[in-house]
Amino acid sequence: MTAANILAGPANPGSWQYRQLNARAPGLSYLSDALSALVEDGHLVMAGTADLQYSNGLARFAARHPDRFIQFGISEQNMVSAAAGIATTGVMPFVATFASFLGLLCCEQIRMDVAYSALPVRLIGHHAGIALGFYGTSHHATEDLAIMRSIAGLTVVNPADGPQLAAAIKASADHPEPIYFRIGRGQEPNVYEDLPDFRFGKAIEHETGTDLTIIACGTMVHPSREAVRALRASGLSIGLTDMHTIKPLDRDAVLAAAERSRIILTVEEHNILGGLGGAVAEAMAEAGTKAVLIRHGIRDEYSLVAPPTHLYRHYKLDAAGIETVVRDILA
Amino acid sequence: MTAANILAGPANPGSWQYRQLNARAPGLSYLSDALSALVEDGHLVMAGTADLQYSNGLARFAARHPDRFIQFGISEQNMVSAAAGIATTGVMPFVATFASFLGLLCCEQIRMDVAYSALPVRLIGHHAGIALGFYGTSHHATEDLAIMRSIAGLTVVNPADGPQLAAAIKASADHPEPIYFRIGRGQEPNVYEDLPDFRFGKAIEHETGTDLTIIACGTMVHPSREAVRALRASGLSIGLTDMHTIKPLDRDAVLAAAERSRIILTVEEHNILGGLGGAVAEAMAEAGTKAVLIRHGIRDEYSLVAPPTHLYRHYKLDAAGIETVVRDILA
Amino acid sequence: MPTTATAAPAPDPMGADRTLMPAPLTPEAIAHLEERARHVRLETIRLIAIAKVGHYSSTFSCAELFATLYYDAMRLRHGEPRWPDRDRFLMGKGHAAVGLYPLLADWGFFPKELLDGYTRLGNPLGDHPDMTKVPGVDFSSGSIGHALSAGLGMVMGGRMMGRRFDVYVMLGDGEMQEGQVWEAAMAAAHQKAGNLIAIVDRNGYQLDGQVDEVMGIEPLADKWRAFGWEVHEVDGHDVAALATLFRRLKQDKARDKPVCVIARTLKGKGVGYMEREAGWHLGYLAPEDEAAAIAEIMGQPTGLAILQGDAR
Amino acid sequence: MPTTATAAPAPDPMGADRTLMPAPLTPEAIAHLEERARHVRLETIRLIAIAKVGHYSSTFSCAELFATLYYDAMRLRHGEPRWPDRDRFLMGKGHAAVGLYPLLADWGFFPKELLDGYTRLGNPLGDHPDMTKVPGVDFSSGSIGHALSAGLGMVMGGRMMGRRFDVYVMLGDGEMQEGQVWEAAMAAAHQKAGNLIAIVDRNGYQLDGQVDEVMGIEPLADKWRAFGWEVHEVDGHDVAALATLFRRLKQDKARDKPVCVIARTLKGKGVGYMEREAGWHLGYLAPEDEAAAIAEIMGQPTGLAILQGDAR
Ligand SMILES: Cc1ncc(C[n+]2csc(CCOP(=O)(O)OP(=O)(O)O)c2C)c(N)n1
Ligand SMILES: Cc1ncc(C[n+]2csc(CCOP(=O)(O)OP(=O)(O)O)c2C)c(N)n1
Ligand SMILES: [Mg+2]
Ligand SMILES: [Mg+2]
Repeated sequence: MTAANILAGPANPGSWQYRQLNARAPGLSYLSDALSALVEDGHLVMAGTADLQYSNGLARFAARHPDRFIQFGISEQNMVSAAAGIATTGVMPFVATFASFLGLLCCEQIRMDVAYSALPVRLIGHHAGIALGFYGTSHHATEDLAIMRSIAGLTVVNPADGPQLAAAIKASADHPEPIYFRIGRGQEPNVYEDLPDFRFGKAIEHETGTDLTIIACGTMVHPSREAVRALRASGLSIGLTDMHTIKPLDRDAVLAAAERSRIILTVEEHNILGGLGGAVAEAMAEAGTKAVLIRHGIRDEYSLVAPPTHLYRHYKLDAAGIETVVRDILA
Repeated sequence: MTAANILAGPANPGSWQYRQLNARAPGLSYLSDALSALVEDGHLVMAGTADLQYSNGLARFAARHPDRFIQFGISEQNMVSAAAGIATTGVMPFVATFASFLGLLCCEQIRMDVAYSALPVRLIGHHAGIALGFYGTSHHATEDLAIMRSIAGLTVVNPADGPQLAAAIKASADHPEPIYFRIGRGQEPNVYEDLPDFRFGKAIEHETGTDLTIIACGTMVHPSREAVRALRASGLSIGLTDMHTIKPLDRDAVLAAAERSRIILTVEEHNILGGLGGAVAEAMAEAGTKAVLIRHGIRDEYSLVAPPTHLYRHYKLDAAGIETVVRDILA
Repeated sequence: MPTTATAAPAPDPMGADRTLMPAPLTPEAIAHLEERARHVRLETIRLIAIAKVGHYSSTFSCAELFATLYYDAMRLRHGEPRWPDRDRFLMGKGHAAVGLYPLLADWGFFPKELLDGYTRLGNPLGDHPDMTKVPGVDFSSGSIGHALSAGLGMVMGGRMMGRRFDVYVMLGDGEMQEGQVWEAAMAAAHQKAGNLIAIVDRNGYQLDGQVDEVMGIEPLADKWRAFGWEVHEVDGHDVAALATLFRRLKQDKARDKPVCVIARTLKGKGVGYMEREAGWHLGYLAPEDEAAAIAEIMGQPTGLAILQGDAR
Repeated sequence: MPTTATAAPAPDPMGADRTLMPAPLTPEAIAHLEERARHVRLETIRLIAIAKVGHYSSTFSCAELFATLYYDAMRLRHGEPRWPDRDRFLMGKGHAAVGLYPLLADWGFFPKELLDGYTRLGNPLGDHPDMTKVPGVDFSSGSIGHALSAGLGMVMGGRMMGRRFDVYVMLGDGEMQEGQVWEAAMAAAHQKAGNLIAIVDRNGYQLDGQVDEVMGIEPLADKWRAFGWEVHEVDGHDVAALATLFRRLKQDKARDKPVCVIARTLKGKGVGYMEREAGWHLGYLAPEDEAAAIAEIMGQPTGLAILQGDAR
């Protein structure tokens, strides 16, 4: 080795650095591209982040529309309140940071400055759930759905993949309420083709069944679909609903499923308390449905640390795990 | 009028100032007195607040045990994280501020530094719900139960009155988990006599009934009890359970009530999403009870401003209002 | 005021090499602003009598600030609360909104009759300002510490929209203890938000007592300077000094630093016993005491000025 | 480092009238600390190879700080992670914990074998430190901005318990942007927390690029001074300077101001291309590049020192 090659930096393709994160999380490009499309369609939107432009891929948007991008540094609360201030002037801000910081650290700013003030701010909480694996609890967000759901006047959306996120962002241009978008780490396989139909508050029914219906959201839609395919192939009558909007909840979709199936199984990358499972429980208990609810997710505990795929396996949040959960229930 | 009497200040007994708040909210003295009792029993506890020692009455504790009191100024997040640091040294801190700031502004510090770190910090969120009337939404907390309930490893308690709070504080000396105490404004009439029986997670059954059972918490226990008395007096079979611990929820008490009654009515000074109603919904939907759940509280909206008693009347959260709600349901 | 004594006297950042001295205010203009400040105090007393509890002293300390901003400094249009080029005003210390409402009504942003229902069920006017309910309120507040961030956002949004207006944010001195204020301060300097003007009502008291005892904030001017702001210290009850300063700040369009005005004030200013009693942050005056307070504000010749000067 | 150039050179707060100069470190002591810093870097590379992603550069910038604190400054007892009188260490920049774990293992706080399972399912060692799982970790972190508050709490708790230990809190320079840091800074000065020592790893970079471009924090020393702290600036890679400073600070038991040590460092220090490339905040070295990095850290005679000095 010579000084020269040490100075040159890594040449090996196996090495990579932070700025290349985008390439490793193709799902994230949907975020930047959907925002760019809004700009290019003439919408007065801007994007901001708190020192995470490579993690959420907004670097891509920033490169394309530097005049519509604001870097806030590591000051998430200032970012959210400033976004509200921006919104008062007629610009629609999209601000993004890890869901743990957006949904928890900024919870009061979201209530006060965004939701109570009824300003069309769009909040993007990415790497939600346990997607940050061994970064640990500080970076996990298994409470954000419960928290955001408790805030009046806020629409809460958990898209299943990049295409659905893009569709939701497009639809958000005319949505009157502020929105919390909860998204994954951009490495999830796609469930949908480009720009699928999307309406806030209108769930998507993938399959209907009488034995059990899975109601899933966000990153759990894809593995649930895989699990449902396998279960149906083995003769079970299993339904699947993508409940992308947690609030307002599509009560009709819940009750229709609960009418058809003996058992409703909610699957979410979130605490089983207060999130999707909680919302579905409220709808079911209120309607007095005959069906029984089982909630699958993080069972009110702090996740272990490990690479995300290992955690999904461990917590039965991958296709095989979800399939096992269903088989155990029906056994 | 002379300069002298202007300088002397108000002589009229109708005038009062902030430092006299304690006298106007007798329920708050239970907080200070229960903490003083812990100190005097030799427990290593301390109390702190964020520029609200008269609002929560801790001035009374501070006067008695100045060496056990810390004033944090208007820095709630620093207070919570510092309390966690204090707890690592073997001192048990009780920190208090308005529930809106504790439960929302400090939510991430509570998760990270208190709950995830499993430190025996006690958080006192006072003036919860809409108790701060015309101070408005910034000072209302109708989300805190939902938020705190989503945090793993945290006990969430909403005592009905001062005596129950005092009993809960006493019991907390040996409680291993961190605790969020949600309390009112100290002007609620007492439900219990001094130092009633109290066990975390063990609901208190006041009455049993077959037509409907009210499950209430916090400030709603007293008006619910009044309503239940009137309803029973008119021949209806109405139950009442004080669900002082929202987490861990007394599932057995919920299921027993749902077994006995056709209808469960939750009553809380909180959003009907995610709080007590949400917790009871989860228990009921999971058990597949035959009973139907109706949730009474703040209906996912921002409260009007008005004096608290006017709001309680408006939102049917006083005895007469709760009675009407029940009669309408059973009509 | 002893509480700010530790800060070194600030050099005038606009002095010497710039010629930004506006014409002095006429005695009539000064008298008008003083009358408006008195109006704020009197209306505050009247409205709190309806609510039966309120922040007299927090409002009294910034009455001259309200008056100077709303009747001299700010660009506003009568009856047009949503005029896009208006200057903005935000209150970190939202609990003094009771003093703002009468001015908004005076500007024709909403009917004056609304004031009579202050804090009553169904009325939009609460202890803290709500922008969704009250025309003329540029931003809601009540949770101390958010307003500077929101104001900075308005500057940024204005830039994107190609509008230049000034954004005034009034902060309490106790508010300096909220970390978010310093996040916003750092960001505003970074963003070169020259049209952002923070005003600290340095009245020396917060809820639980003297700011310096509860949680010391001095040397305050040094803090703002170290965060990249241009700092001015001024007597917050001298309407002429305030108006002159705000006019000069408005003329300096080239400025790329945000400005912090530290206004030295007395909490409770105008009512002697409130000025001397920390406990008056929140309170209620029964009708007789109210009458005495009104008389004092209306200027009974009691020699109070001297006594007040000694008050602390 | 140009990023700190705007701050005026700090007068030595412990100079002149106090005689707090400890004996100079022996060459052996210096060599030992340098070896320990190298150990931190090498272990960091080894552990990140297991995780396949990690914070090399954030850890390299504070390797000498880790070494000096854990092998010279702090009072610790081997094998007794919970000794109540130990000095405490907290990391605001918890993402550098990978460099701390090997030292905790070395102190006998947990078996060294645990390191081999870094970030693997069931292992307690994650990217951020978890006090409930890892003996020797005094406080959990990962959410930037909490640690100084928690450290202040330890000082307060220690006081109530009648114990005096020092509390060291290592912060990132990007971390200065979190408002809670300034809440804690204000409170620590107010509480006269003389045994609280904040160390800012002033490595000039945060996630998205240069700190000064992302969100400028200068003049940093002025900020801390204006918040009431005693400030020291030091070369964060000079173990002798660091150890001398920490020893002097330890001797000054009368101090009633908290201390901020601004350690000028290079992010990525020790591996040339990391020092020059902002993108290395997070990354992964494939085995061959790893070998080159190790060689460089082990001190290949490449004349890098000069080149590194020019790096930015
Ligand atoms: C985040 C937050 N914490 C606490 C309060 C309660 N509170 C209302 S006013 C006040 C004191 C404010 O003091 P200061 O900022 O000095 O304002 P002043 O009234 O003296 O002008 C406090 C603590 C609040 N409104 N918001
Ligand atoms: C509250 C919070 N926001 C964002 C992050 C994500 N994050 C991790 S490291 C980092 C940059 C830290 O920069 P700096 O403080 O300078 O530390 P360095 O690694 O340079 O020592 C960020 C933004 C976080 N961990 N916590
Ligand atoms: Mg004040
Ligand atoms: Mg850095």
